[in-house]
Amino acid sequence: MDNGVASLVGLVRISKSYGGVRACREVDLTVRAGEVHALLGENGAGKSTLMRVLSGDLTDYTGTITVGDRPVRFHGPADAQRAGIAMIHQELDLVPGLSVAENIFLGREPRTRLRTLDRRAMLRETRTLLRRTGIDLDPRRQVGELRTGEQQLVSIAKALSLDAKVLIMDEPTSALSSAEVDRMFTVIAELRRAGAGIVYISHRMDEIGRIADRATVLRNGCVVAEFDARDMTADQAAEAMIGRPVRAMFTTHETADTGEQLLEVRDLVVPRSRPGRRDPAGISLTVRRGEIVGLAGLLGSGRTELLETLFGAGGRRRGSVIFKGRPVRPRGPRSAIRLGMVYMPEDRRISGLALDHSVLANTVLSVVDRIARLGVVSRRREAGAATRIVRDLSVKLASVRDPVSALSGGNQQKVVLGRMLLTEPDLLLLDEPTRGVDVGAKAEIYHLLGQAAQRGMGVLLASSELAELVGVCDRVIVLRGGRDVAELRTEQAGEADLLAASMGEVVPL
Amino acid sequence: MTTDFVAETRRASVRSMVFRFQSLFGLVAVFVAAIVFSPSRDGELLFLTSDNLFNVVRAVSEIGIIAVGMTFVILIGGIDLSVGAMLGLAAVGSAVLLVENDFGLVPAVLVVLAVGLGFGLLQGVASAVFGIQAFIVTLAGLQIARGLARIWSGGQGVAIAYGEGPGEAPIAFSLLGERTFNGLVPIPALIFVVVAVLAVLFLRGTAFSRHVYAIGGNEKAARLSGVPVTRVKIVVFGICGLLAALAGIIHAGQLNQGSPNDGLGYELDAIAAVVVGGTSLAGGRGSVVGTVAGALLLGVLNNILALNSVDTNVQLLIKGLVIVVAAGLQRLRPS
Amino acid sequence: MTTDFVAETRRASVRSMVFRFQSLFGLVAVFVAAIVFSPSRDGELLFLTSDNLFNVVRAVSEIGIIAVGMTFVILIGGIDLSVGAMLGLAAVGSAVLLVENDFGLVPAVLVVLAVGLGFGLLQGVASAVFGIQAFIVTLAGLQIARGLARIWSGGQGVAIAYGEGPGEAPIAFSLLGERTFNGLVPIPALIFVVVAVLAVLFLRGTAFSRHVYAIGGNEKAARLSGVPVTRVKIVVFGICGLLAALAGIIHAGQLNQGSPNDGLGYELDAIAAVVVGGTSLAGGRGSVVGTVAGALLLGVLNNILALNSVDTNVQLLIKGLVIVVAAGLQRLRPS
Amino acid sequence: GTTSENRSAGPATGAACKGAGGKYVIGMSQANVAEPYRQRMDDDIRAAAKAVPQFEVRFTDAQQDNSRQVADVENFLTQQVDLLIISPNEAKPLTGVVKKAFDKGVPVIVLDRKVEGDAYTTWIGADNVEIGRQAGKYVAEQLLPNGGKVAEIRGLAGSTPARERGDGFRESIRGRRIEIVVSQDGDWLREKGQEKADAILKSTPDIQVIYAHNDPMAEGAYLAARAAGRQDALKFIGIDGLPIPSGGLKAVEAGRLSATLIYPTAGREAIESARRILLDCQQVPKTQTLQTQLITKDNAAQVYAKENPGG
Ligand SMILES: Nc1ncnc2c1ncn2[C@@H]1O[C@H](COP(=O)(O)OP(=O)(O)OP(=O)(O)O)[C@@H](O)[C@H]1O
Ligand SMILES: Nc1ncnc2c1ncn2[C@@H]1O[C@H](COP(=O)(O)OP(=O)(O)OP(=O)(O)O)[C@@H](O)[C@H]1O
Ligand SMILES: [Mg+2]
Ligand SMILES: [Mg+2]
Repeated sequence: MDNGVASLVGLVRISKSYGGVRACREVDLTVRAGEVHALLGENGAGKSTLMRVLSGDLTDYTGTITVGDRPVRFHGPADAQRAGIAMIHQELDLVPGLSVAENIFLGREPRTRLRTLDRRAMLRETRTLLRRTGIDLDPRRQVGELRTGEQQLVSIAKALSLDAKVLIMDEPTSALSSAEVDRMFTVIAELRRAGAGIVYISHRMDEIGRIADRATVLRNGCVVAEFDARDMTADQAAEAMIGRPVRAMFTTHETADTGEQLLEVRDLVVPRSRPGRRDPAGISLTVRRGEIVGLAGLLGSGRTELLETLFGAGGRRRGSVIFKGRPVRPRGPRSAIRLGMVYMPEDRRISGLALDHSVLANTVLSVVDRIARLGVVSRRREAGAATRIVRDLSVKLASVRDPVSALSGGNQQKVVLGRMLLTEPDLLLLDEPTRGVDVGAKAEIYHLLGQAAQRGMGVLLASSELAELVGVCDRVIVLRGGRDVAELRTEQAGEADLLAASMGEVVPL
Repeated sequence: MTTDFVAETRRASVRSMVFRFQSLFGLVAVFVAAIVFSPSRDGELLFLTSDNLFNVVRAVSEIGIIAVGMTFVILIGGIDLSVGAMLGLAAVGSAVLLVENDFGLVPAVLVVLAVGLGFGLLQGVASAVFGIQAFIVTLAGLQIARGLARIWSGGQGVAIAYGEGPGEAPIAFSLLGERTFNGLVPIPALIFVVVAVLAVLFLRGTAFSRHVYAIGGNEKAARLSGVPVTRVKIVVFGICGLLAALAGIIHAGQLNQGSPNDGLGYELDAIAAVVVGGTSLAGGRGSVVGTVAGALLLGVLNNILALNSVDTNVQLLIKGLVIVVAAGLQRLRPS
Repeated sequence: MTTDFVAETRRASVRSMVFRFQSLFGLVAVFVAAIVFSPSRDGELLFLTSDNLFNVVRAVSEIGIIAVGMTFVILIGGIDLSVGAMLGLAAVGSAVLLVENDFGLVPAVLVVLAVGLGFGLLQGVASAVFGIQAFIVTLAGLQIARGLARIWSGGQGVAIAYGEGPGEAPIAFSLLGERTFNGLVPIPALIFVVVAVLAVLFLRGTAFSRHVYAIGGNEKAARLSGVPVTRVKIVVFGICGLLAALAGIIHAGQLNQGSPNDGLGYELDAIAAVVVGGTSLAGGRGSVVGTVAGALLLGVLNNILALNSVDTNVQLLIKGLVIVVAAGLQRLRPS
Repeated sequence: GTTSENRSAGPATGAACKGAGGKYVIGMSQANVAEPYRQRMDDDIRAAAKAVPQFEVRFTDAQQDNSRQVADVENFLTQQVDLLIISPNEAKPLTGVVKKAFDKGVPVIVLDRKVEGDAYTTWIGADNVEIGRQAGKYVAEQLLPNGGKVAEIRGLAGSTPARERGDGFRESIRGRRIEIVVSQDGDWLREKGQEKADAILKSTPDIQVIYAHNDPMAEGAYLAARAAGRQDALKFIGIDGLPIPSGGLKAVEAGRLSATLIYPTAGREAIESARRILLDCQQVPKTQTLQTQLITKDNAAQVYAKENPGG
């Protein structure tokens, strides 16, 4: 143990395979008290798998886990929690029908002397916890009513409540915008000071530099590099992850100021339908062919709602939408797709994919009726289309007949993108398209978006990652409380301006 | 911002109150309809006579008790088709043990309850441990329980005679067919109310109940949170079997006989009560209060149709439509 | 990398072959057991006589046809409890139209099929448009169809006499009870095979079928991907109703009568066939081939138990256990 | 035909009788209408009551469920019917509620299945053991005078009539070199009769007669035999002889069944008794046993016409 800092847990020669796929091969890793240990790697490198082993979720592995210096074997998450190891899972695992408080204390509910549920204690402790994490939420709200980002915050609060010695955070910020991320980092700093060890997984490279002490890089299930995170550059890390120098993250495509007007939204209003929701109220924007337009905003600022509404998947609306020169009012996703728009939802598991269906079935879903002649689908053409798009997007898989659930998160995301591109749309409506996508794949996706724009498509891209908005978009529209409060050209404005506008500071347009 | 938030929260909680008691709306509506359509005699509304009201509760008590157990199973996203057959098995068991094997009242009841519990637990194991779909496990369970009931009874209804002698059941058992509190409240109705109240308290106030809801809402999340998913599921099926057996004992006591054909089709009635009461078959959402309301709603409906001597076939149509409409109303709750 | 990829693909496809035909394993096992336990006469295994084998297929043909429709409904994550009652309604309809209303063969069949289709579509609308759970919609549908059948028939079975005169059905209709190909193949079995083959082809090779699977796999994703979810669901319920009506026509033709009580409990048999055939009640996973195998498995089981004159009660136990085991085997498929 | 019996009809009768000037509501609690026999019973009651303008009959259907039938009777009591007709699903479970009605002064006419004790006004029905006996006698004397092999397709396992029809049959073929070589449960259903006969014809092809506990199962067996091309070599007999188009009388007339035995519904007799109790203020016998009748091709058409006057 260098630096004399005690190792809290150690992983020794851990291997784990799924059927024929070896996800982790003889991985060694230690987590020390008071450090943030970043775990890096491209999609499918085995990060989540490794951590699921450590947190007792996966039990059929080979190798040894040590806690303190004693070897242990966990038989379930509860075992690991007892040993002081808690994990925030990449895919949000909360129970939608239970309240925030009930979710946080699920599995270890406080009880009264009569062995009944102590609701009062639960609410009290939840309030304290939420205050500590700086989340403004009623603990009695049902989690199912919360937005993705809020749910992520609840997961974080839940993990914190375990008072774990080792806290594993698997992409905890993927749905958070910078303001919430900042707040979370404050909490992490506190934990570190209190002597906890934190494993931090993220594909947002800027975050690693900000909080990590050490970094381990996985590739194809093996440890390929270890860094002192404080003097590691993003490029170094990225190169270690994908095994070759990264292409430039943001390739500038030719800005098409002159492109023909593709989408024009005037005074879009979506009447309030649900409690606690900020709905678009009077938004106006335009997208030209060949243009990538960003949507920035804080959690719940209405980006998702705006995209859903344009796509016909939201509630009823007022105001005018002119698409390809004609006023349109899609009755639903199907008619929107016919018109030439496609939409990528922000939560691929809930709204994007049939997880146990094959990659093939998922990719061609939007175009099967076009592939079909007289309603009959040619299997060859179907497989051809899927294989082509999967190759174009470099999706990492063994066979297109594998279930999507066997792919890593980033690759799952690409499957959704592939499905959209197969419809040959004019307008892409993207909601957090690189959520959970690794740097390499991100660069590829940006490149693909650039190509799409070049070919004359328009892109409306909502994102919480400011670097992405600044890097990829020509213009960024900032939403706050369901209104468009600013429009910035990325040639002139930077991340700081976007953040300021999102937070409500006046930015000269 | 803050006041907005408070106002919104308040508004949300008013609405959630409304939704919370929505399962009672249907009941109230049907109750009012029953009063409106009640035939009267000597200026008295027949529906509202205390005798009739208690008859209604008595008539739903067996289905109601089963439906309470079914609520648990449905909350974890399962289903139990074996309850009707289990009722038959328990009715036969009570009769055979009391009459042919000369068991005492308490031992007989305990053995029968244990059979129901054990049968339910076994189904739970098949479903939770071996991962076979509950629908199919309990469909098979239905057949097996019926087969056992036939074999145990020799295929015939076993009549229960009361007395002290051999081959006679203790007179106390016949109380199940009686009324208490000045001959007003039927004992089965009383048992139903007790079971329902206990279940409501249990489902509100225990950690176990949170686990039940969590499993139905997101089983994986429940497992990751350290909920003993397998054990909870097994116990839930056990509870359902136990309550079905209790209903079977009451059935035997009320009818002075246990027949292997008792409880035919009760599973669908119980499920209807649960769903009309607003519990989602997808699991994770619902309540025992709703189920009780659902059972009473269906009971009141049956009663008022009968009191008006509506043609049996037309009754089928009306009941079908009311079930759909009631379930449709439930759907208005936020999802 | 490339060879690796090829090898892996090959390995994957061998495994998927195994899993693909897994639904047939249970059938093969039961078939072998049937041969082993078959009583013999004059050195000939009774079970294997062509006559008996065709009887088995004939006996499962109605349930089989219904189960094919049920497969569609279950694939979208729904369920249809009304099929047995629909069969009764269709049987009554055929008989009444042919005998009492003197309809010709073709008009009568078309009207009955239209009734089944329409009833199914209505249930589809209630479930897909109004979002009421399919279980409850079709539970109500069951009651309504039974009520209608009883009203239409006047409560009694309507006997079908054949001839040219008024009040007599065209003789062609009685062909449904006959055999073809040298008196070897029962017509209902033939119809079942045709329906099954069409359904298999349909479910393998059409865009519609992709939509069906997608809805069962993840309805929300399907909707966002441009699948016309509501329409597909309605059509699927329509298909199920149509096939139940077809089974009802065959039922009437085979038994020369349409009775409002026909098809009682068939829904559970059909669901059992589907699930034993490896289709998941959660939707999105399964096949018609599996369903046909499941129906035949249950048919062979019934047949061999009857050939051996096994006691009815013991039959219940055996069938229950076989269903559980068969469903357990299905579960081995990768999830 | 009715054989009557003695004994007083209980205390209830007098109180209920308001004479011919009154209006009467009669509750008819049927065990289930899924069986054609019981549906016909309801129809007979309906038809007979039409001829008595003072009567209004209300029907319920307990769907084979004892509990439901108890509730049905309770509802009739709530409605304060003037007379109760009940065809019980099973004896013991309905005894209590029938007694309750009787004790309240409501005259009770029990049809077909009995209830226990004597807290009812009159029972009208036929004797299933006797019917089974007659079926056996017919087989022994007419169909298989030199002995032979019989297959039996039984009613629902555990039901009283199934047991009695089986017992009576066995009683009268005893010592006649007639053997029941196979016996299967057909649950009273036509399709079950067919399915079971399919298997029977396979496993014991040398049978000569199929005795089914009711006509629908006998018809099912006939269909199975016809499918196997053996309908002429075998004889089929059933029970019930319902005078409806899908009933046994027509089947015998058409030659599908060799014989059936009438199991009278007692519907007409029930209304007749109700008339005597309510309108004429008379006593009725405590027990009215109805006679069965053997139906063969010779008398089938004639009996059918008699039971359905005017069509
Ligand atoms: N349930 C599963 N069944 C089969 N294979 C799986 C399963 N989960 C993961 N894998 C495979 O294991 C490998 C490692 O996946 P893992 O989820 O650990 O990657 P990751 O590093 O977390 O990726 P990401 O950054 O996309 O989250 C991948 O090849 C993936 O396809
Ligand atoms: N109170 C609510 N109840 C249910 N769903 C909600 C509620 N509020 C928002 N949503 C859903 O959550 C999603 C995101 O909401 P919204 O558009 O307001 O946020 P956003 O700006 O996209 O923020 P983020 O995606 O970062 O959470 C949308 O799909 C919306 O329908
Ligand atoms: Mg991961
Ligand atoms: Mg969003």
